[in-house]
Amino acid sequence: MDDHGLDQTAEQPEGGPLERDSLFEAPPMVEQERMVEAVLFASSEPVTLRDLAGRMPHGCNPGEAVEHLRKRYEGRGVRVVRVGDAWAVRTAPDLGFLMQKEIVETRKLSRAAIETLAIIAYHQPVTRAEIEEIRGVSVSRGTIDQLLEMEWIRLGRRRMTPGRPVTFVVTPSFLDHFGLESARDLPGLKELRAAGLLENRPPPGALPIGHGEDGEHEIGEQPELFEE
Amino acid sequence: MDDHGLDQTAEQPEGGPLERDSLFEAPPMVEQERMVEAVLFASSEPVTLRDLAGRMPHGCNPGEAVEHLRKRYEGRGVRVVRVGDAWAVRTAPDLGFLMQKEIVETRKLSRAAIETLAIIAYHQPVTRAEIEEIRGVSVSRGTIDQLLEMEWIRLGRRRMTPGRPVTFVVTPSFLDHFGLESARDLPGLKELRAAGLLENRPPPGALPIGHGEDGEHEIGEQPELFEE
Amino acid sequence: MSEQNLFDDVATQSVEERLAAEALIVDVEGYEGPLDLLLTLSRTQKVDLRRISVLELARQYLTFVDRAKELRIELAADYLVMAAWLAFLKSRLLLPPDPEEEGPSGEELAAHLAFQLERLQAMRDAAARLMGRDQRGRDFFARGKGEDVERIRSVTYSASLLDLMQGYARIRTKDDFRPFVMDRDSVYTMEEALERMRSLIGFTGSWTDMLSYLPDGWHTDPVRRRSATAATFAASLQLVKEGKLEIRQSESFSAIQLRSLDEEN
Repeated sequence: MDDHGLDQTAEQPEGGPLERDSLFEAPPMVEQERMVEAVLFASSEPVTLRDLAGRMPHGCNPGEAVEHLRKRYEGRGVRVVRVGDAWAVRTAPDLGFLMQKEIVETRKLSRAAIETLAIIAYHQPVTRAEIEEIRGVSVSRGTIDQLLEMEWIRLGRRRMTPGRPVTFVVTPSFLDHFGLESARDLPGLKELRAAGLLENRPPPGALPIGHGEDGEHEIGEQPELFEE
Repeated sequence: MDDHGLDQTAEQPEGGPLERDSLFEAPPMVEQERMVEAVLFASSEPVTLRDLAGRMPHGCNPGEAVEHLRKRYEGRGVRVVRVGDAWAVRTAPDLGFLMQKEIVETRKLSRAAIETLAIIAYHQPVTRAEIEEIRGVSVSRGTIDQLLEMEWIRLGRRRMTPGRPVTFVVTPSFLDHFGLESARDLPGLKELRAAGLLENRPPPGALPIGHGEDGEHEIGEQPELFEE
Repeated sequence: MSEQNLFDDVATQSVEERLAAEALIVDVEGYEGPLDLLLTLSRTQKVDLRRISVLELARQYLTFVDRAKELRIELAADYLVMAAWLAFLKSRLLLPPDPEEEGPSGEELAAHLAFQLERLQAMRDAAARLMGRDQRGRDFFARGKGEDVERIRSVTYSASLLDLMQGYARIRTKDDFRPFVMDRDSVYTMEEALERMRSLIGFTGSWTDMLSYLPDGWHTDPVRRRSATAATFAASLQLVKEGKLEIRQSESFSAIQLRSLDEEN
């Protein structure tokens, strides 16, 4: 289709082999796809494009190769999925029934922990006081601890409000565990936002809800370590 | 065998282990192939045909499915290979060079190193004498060297006090490793306690934690993290 | 007075509702605080949470709390705080707005409560949807065995954020546990206070603020003031015990007053 041969190299036609006009020409896209396939299959954890680029020969375009690979595996027994800014191969969820042997019993999370996790995911970055305000009870010791330990949440930036409280956000392993490409893909996020349910509305006057009885709140009021 | 027209594809070919006519039709071969693909991928050991048959729905022919799958992967980045009398997915040998991700042995950082690192993170820029004062024990040369070598800490500005001692600060790769956006996001003592991270409560009669009128302040007076 | 009201409330409830309330009370341990309970109560209204009657909800809650009291079920303090607040809200909603009154209107407060309930419900639904998703290790799986083709052996050291924070907490806690050395400069002992009080109370015929007994120079610095106040208070109690002094306080946090209890009086 392309008669004067020199159509841009950058726009690689699918799988089209490269005309080698340089010693260090990147390998053809089919070859790049094979490489990505090998690396993603070999790793049980998601691999970033950056990491892929670091391993592949100079000049490769891992992003494009991943995209080809993803298409190739559509509808197959394993799939190429995106996790944050990384990629991984995972079995198709409808085949879970075959995997009785592989199932890992995870520690059962308490209702409080599940709700706290959901609040962090939907409201992130969110402070402890805000979680308490939403749930109407103080966050018990150990709940946050447990989520941190599972590496489903981590510390975000401190909130620039008095007391500069720490915030929590969810991690890539959280995304991986729940098969989410990004936190934007949380189910129902848009609807919740549109309904104003993710807003942090200050109560008119003082409401008794969400104010843990004892010292838990100091967080909000206490001058912080890195206060100037 | 089945005359009422349910034209299900899977005519059991020769060698089909299960000749007994069953109530349930076996899934179509493409579907069986998907199943084998998922199981071989997820299993930590090579899987025998017998094991496959045990996992797959009644009437399946894993031998044939494996054969299809093997053909499908010919020339790809991974291959379906026979290991003894079992099957597994393996990286194509010509792509082994991509797999030279150094197999790293991970060891837990020593307690002394963790404590030293924590002090640097919380109090930076901090001199060695200050670290010793906070820990209450002297800091071995090896500990600092190790942290420097790991590139989790680096030298900061010299302190403008007699002897102009060097100071230590944490590095961006430290932040990266611990999933922090800045060292300021580390929680303070009260927050640590609220999160249940303080293992022991103070014995009766001791000062309440976090009211240390001493130590805390010096942090506030320090100029910038990551100076210059 | 409110009892009458309460009876009305109870009377207007259907048998079914009362049974439901009874069940709630028995089960009170199962609630995660007042907001959780309110959310459960709101379900009996069978309407969209945005159109819920907060007034009705307040009534239900107050009935619940009263019934729990009747049944001598201990309710945690925050349930009672919520009851007091809802009683206040109820009165605001029932009475015509007083132009003199400051602060948010009953409707604003009610709207915010409705918002909180809706948001909590939304988060619960979201949590359920999240947990209902396909999960790694249960529904879909990663590669069973990572491949190690070539081992270039090297050692790295790892530590998690938890290790780091716990390490820091350990040091700082240890710090707080150091043998406690009294800073004598800022401590006023009870013995000193007692001595001073004994010489002064003779002159106190009428009620006098306890704080006026603090020694000179101990009023301004908060640390010294705290110590002197505590010591003087303890000394006062001692003198009351000895029958030399009377002590009174009209309400919480108001001034503590002393009067000498002389033989003549």
